[in-house]
Amino acid sequence: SDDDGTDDPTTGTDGEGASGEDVQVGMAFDVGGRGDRSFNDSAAAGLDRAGEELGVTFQDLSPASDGSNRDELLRELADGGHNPILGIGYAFFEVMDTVADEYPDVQFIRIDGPPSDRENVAVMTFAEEQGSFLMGVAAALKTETGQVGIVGGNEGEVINAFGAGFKQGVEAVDPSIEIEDQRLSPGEEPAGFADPAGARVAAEAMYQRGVDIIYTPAGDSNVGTFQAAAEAGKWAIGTDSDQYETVGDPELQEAILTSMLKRVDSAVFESINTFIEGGDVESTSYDLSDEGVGYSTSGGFIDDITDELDDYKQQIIDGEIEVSRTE
Amino acid sequence: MELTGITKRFPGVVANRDVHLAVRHGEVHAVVGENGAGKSTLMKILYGMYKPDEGTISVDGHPVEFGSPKDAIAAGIGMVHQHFMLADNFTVLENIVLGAEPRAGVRLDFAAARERIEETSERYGLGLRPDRLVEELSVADRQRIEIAKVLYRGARVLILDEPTAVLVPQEVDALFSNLAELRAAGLSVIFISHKLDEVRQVADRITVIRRGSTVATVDDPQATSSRQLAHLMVGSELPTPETTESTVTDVVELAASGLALSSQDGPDLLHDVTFEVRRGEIAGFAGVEGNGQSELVEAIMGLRKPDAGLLRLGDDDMTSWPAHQRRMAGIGFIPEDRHRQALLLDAPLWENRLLGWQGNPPAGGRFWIRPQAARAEAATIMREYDVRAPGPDTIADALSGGNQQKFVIGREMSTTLRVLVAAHPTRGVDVGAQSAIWDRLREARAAGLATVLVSADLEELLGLSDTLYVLFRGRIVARLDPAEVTPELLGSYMTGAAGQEGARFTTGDAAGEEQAARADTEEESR
Amino acid sequence: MTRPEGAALRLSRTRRMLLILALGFVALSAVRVITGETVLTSSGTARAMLILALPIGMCALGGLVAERAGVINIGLEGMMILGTWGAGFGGWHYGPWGALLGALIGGAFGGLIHALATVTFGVDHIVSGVAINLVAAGLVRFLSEAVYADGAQGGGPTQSPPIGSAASFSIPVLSSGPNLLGRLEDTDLPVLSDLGGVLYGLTSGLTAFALIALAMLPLTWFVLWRTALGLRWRSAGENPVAAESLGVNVYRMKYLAVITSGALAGLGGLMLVLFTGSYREGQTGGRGYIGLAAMIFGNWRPGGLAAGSGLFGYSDAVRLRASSSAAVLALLLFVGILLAAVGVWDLYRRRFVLSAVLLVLAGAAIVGSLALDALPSEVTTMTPYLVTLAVLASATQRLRPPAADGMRYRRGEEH
Amino acid sequence: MTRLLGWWRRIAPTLVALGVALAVTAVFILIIGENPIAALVALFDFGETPVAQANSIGVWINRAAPLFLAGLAVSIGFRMGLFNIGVEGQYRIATVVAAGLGAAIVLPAPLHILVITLIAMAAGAAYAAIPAILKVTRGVSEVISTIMLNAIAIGIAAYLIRSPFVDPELGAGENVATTRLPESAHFPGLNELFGVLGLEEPRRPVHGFVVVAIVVGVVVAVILSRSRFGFELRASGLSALAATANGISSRAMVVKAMLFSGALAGLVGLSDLLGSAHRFQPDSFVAGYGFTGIAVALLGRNRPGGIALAALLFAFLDRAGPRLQSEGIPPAAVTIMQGIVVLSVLIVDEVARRRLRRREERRARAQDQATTPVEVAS
Ligand SMILES: Nc1ncnc2c1ncn2[C@@H]1O[C@H](COP(=O)(O)OP(=O)(O)OP(=O)(O)O)[C@@H](O)[C@H]1O
Ligand SMILES: Nc1ncnc2c1ncn2[C@@H]1O[C@H](COP(=O)(O)OP(=O)(O)OP(=O)(O)O)[C@@H](O)[C@H]1O
Ligand SMILES: [Mg+2]
Ligand SMILES: [Mg+2]
Repeated sequence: SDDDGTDDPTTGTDGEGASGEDVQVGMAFDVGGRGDRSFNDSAAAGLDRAGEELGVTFQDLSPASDGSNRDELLRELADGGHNPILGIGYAFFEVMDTVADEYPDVQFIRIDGPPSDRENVAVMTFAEEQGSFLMGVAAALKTETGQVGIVGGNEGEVINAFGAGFKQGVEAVDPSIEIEDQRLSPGEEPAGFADPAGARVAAEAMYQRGVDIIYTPAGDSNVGTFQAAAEAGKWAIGTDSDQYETVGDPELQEAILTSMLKRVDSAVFESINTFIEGGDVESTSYDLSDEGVGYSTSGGFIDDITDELDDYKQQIIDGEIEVSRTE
Repeated sequence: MELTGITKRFPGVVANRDVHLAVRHGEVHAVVGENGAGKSTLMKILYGMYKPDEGTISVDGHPVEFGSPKDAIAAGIGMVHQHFMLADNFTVLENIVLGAEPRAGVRLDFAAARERIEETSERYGLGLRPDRLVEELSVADRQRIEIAKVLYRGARVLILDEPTAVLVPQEVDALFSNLAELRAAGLSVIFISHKLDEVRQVADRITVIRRGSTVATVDDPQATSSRQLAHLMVGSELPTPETTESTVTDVVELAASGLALSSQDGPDLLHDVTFEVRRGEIAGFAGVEGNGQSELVEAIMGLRKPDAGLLRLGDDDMTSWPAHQRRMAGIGFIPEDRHRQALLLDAPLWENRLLGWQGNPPAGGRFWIRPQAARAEAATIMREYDVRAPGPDTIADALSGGNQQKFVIGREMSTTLRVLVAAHPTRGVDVGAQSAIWDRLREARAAGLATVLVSADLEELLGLSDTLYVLFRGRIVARLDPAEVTPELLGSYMTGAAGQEGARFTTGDAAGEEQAARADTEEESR
Repeated sequence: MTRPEGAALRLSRTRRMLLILALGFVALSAVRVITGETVLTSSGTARAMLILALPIGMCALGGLVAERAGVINIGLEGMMILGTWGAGFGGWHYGPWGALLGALIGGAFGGLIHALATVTFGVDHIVSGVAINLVAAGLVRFLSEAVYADGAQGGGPTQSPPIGSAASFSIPVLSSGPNLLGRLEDTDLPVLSDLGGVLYGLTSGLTAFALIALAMLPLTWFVLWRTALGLRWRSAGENPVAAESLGVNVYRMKYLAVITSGALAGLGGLMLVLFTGSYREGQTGGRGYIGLAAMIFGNWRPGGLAAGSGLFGYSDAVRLRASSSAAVLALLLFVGILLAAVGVWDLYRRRFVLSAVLLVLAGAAIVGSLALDALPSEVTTMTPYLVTLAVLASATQRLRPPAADGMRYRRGEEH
Repeated sequence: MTRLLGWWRRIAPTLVALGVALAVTAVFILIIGENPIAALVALFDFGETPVAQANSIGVWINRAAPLFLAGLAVSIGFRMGLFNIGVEGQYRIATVVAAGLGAAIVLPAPLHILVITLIAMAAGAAYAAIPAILKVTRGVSEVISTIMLNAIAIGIAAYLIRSPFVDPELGAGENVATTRLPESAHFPGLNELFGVLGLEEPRRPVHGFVVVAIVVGVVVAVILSRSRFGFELRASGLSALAATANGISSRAMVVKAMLFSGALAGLVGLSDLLGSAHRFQPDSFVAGYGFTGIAVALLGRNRPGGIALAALLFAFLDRAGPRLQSEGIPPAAVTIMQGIVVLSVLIVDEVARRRLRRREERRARAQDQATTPVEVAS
């Protein structure tokens, strides 16, 4: 299932392919693993693309459900001769540094999380706050009731960045708009990312109070927010990938105003590409300027405000607007 | 009905070997034998619970084969087990109709069931109230439910496995009059007991089983003495609980004054109970079940906190001592319900040796226990008290009831005791073991032990006690000299010498109120 | 069944319960008026309560059915997981009714394994349940990888394709059309508007499946306490040896009970899947365990477990629907009043120490709820657990599990 | 000879059961179209190089130690019929408190570790005291209260690391975590020991806390089998009624057992905390030992020795997860296998017990002689 790339390296493009074929990429996912139609799948898409276009062989592994063996996955990949090795998700923070010390000759790449001081660890981060800022702008422009909301998975650093960016975006357009903020789990607790029922109840209440657009960085729980939006005939904004495309249900599609895109796939692909080309894989912060974060237009619901969105986007890129990760 | 050549083997044991038993219509047929002789096994075979390895059963001349109790029930055989088979949390009605429910559509037809039960109850004088919860009923009531269960299913042959072991004399009489009615109605009754006098009194014929085989059938019980029967059973003489000379001293070992214990809503369980037990004295407590004996025992052992009154052990006030401290100070305890209170059934004998004495050397201690010492002691008890079991590592549950009882007594008496509190020490024990237990009690008494003896066996009480107290409704109503009192006189004190109202009905009423309250909580959440 | 002796008392007892319930509701209404937190009694909260309570309630009912037959079922979570997967698979192929079938089969399959292990092979009930929870979590992943491997229509290793939604309806006149209850809710009268809100919430936006699940409560009660089958069923949990001696096939009863138990847990899973439109890995989130707790909370009785699930669902609904932690503070005030009432009652019953403790707690809750502006978010998210614990601690429990609950029963090995 | 036979009889059912579990899992693996033989090989593959093998052993140990402690904690409750589902919450609270307070105190190395260990045990016991007190004073079932308290523990822990225990010098973009423990609180690893034993030194830290776990296991075993407390615990579990009638206060036992169990639960998180994590950080904190501990305790028959074996078995399977994935077996296979192992070990054990019984019955029939029925052949 996961060795598609191994069996038939796509005949792909010359030049790059020649060097790519000797490269064995390893990837360790976040809990949930390949097939989560979200964060992990986005990384997998980048990996698959590297297989096709660069001709690399690769192997990917998923952690146990308690996430206890992330370090083992990295070691398993390193022992298997893979290089570079990617770790998907904040939780590889620390673990990857430790393993990187054990395998100084292997290039490690982490998606998300704080910077690392190790030579052989590169960290790819995303300016979620910038993308979220645009979502806040979109919500502020689209709201008719002057009330918008957030239904977030938990109160971790990443989700807080989503929330903070969104709020700044709303305020930039119209400070008088009310913003409600509800989280499903306390602190770092991940349960809120797998509780669609809770998300739906929370979203329903918001819609009944007059909120007409909800931003929902809550992983698998998002579908609950979409259900509530569809039922109430109001909007929801998805996260990570273009959820209009992935939600799979025409009824729910109608409720998804736009999605904040986090291009994990490009980050994965590009870092592998850099590695193959012999370049030094460096920690990079993907943001609006390099399309590392952005927004989707599927459904065409925000076609009328893309100009304004792009205007704000440019201001952020130009540094005229600074978006903070924290409130 | 006839059993021929029945043989049944269990791992390592032949419970029945070539047993023959014929039961006629309309007779009460008693089966007697030592503990472990194979009586219960035989009855379970008859009731389809076990399959015999050899031999045949025939009913009305036709050979039958029972795969399960269901088949036996269909053939008109019903059994009242030695340990009651009742669901405590069910009503009388539910217990009786279970497995043979009248129905109205998909519903259980409670009205029809109630009617039939009342009818049966009336016909055989069982006095059942269908809607009472079983857990609130006395042992005798439970027994009548068991009998009703069998009759409800139209049984023609009724098996009663040791029905009298747990009954007081009045209840035994009531049971026997029930049996007489059954016999009169043409039913056959198979009746197992260790009490040979009562067997002679009630049975038309007696079959004696020894070590798994039938050794004799006595056609004329009245003409056979208990001594002869005992000889057939164990090859020894019938023991008596007679004590010879008094060993009572002047030293008061245990004293209770003004003990009182109130129940939640009903009448007082104990009221101003005052007595003294001296070294070398056996103080017997007589009373119909439910008149405060259990509570008194529990108060002495520290299992219940009295509301008022003092308890002294020698010179010490032990009223506020926790239970384990009392044990450590040398109070031995033979509880009423050995199965549930005295033994860890799933634990080996050596662990059971420790139970209650885990704080006392040599096997127990303040912090540590010594398994090797406990094993050695368990072995000693087994030897000295003739506990028949493979060894100290045998699980207590594998012992027959009689052997369990001997072990418990051995355990309690093998420590240096100051006081022994014994409740029904020979209940359900065969004659051989009975005499051994009595001997031990006498020896200990001679050595200066102060004993509190509660028993439903009046002969035992009269024979062993130096002083006899009668408890009625939680009060001591009489202090008697056993040498001068007859069982009849004692019986009249026990039932409330002055009043006409029987004591048992008193307890029945108290339970009635409680039951009403329970029925409420029950309903509330339904 | 009528109990002549208890009848008079029973009536007054039922009335007392109703009275307590009514007083409690008035107190809740008062809290609502004082704090202005309409979320406490709004129709939305009532509806959300139903939605959040039903999955738990079905698991609790499943637990009840198994334990009444003497089999402890800690595997409810696993059976519920299998139910959600079955619902996703069945719903994908045949819509909501297919989901119902799939959920029942999925849950019942878990029950069958549990029955096989505990009844036929005499494995310790708790071990078997824990093992089933382990196996179920892994199994659904396996199945998804096999069935949705090609990403069929939005399915994947962690989710099923969307299954379509079930039609919903409201009770005519009361909750639609003239919508009497809805209007009552809008009146803003104390007590009446609260009552209107709660009843409106419970009678509108219903689905056939919610009704089926709700009907399981009285149905289970009826089967267990009013039919011959139920009597035999319970006898297996009270005294299996006695039951067997009367010709009851205890093994069959236990099998039936445990399989039914699984199916009910599966039904609970269905409620979750229908509510969110598709199966998602991990969406049960430990609700099977909460169901077990609710059943014990309810003292092994349908009414009690409904109350337990309802309480949990209610507090969960309040905290999820609250726009700020003020609503949770209002709930805290209510709990404080509750504790105070019980404390005073204990004082009256002369249980001084207990009453003192309760009154101190009550005081803390009341003062806290009035003095604080906000609660840490960690506390608000824990609301349902805290409230359940507080209610349990204030109500003295005389638990009465079935007598032979959890015991290994082997035919012919009785003592 | 007979000893050997007895030993074989005891171990044989377990081996058969493991075989059954493997076979059932193989069927699953076949269903998803992978090679069961390759999977089996992967299961026992400890790596090719000596370092990899040493690493594998290290992983095994690191995983087994907390599972063993969790199983031990759960088993204390089970011994007296208390179902402490709350080990999960107890060790979470204990680990947070130990990490938070541990970072706040300055002590020389061995003492620091000792104090942290005691703090963790005290915190675990304190959290376990809540259900104990609720049970003895209010009759609240420990099953409910511990389920609720597990969830509440998550909230409490989140609050503690956000507020009082938070590391003031968190790096940019870091999730909240407690302050790092100083060097003096790092438990020495076992890596050098590998060298002494003639093995290659593993590259990953092998948690030395396993030594503590072993010592604790032995102490608990002795307490359970030799102490009066252990006896009273067992007695209460076997029959509450008999225990009470013989002077063992069931209320006191509930409190004592829960405190003991909670104190042991407090140790569960320390292996990771003192061995490699050195701070409490929700993303790297391993949750779930408490739940898995239930299975481990029951599989080990609530006996310390058995629990150790069960923990080793579970850890062995967990360890193989990444290897199996390399062979295309999804990680869920490991979970399934654990569940099936638990079930099949117990089922096969039961079947073996019954066969033994039948055999004895046959033997008894064969040697039917005129012996006294009560003399059971031994
Ligand atoms: N299920 C069984 N398994 C093994 N051995 C058994 C079983 N049932 C009975 N036995 C053995 O068979 C013998 C006869 O037991 P049985 O119960 O028939 O004795 P009993 O005459 O009823 O004794 P008691 O007077 O104590 O009731 C005993 O030695 C007992 O150990
Ligand atoms: N599973 C078993 N294994 C071994 N022996 C058994 C088993 N079940 C019952 N027995 C034996 O069957 C006999 C009778 O069991 P039962 O429980 O009826 O004892 P009992 O008749 O109550 O003894 P008593 O009447 O003296 O109190 C006992 O001797 C017991 O050892
Ligand atoms: Mg018998
Ligand atoms: Mg007997």
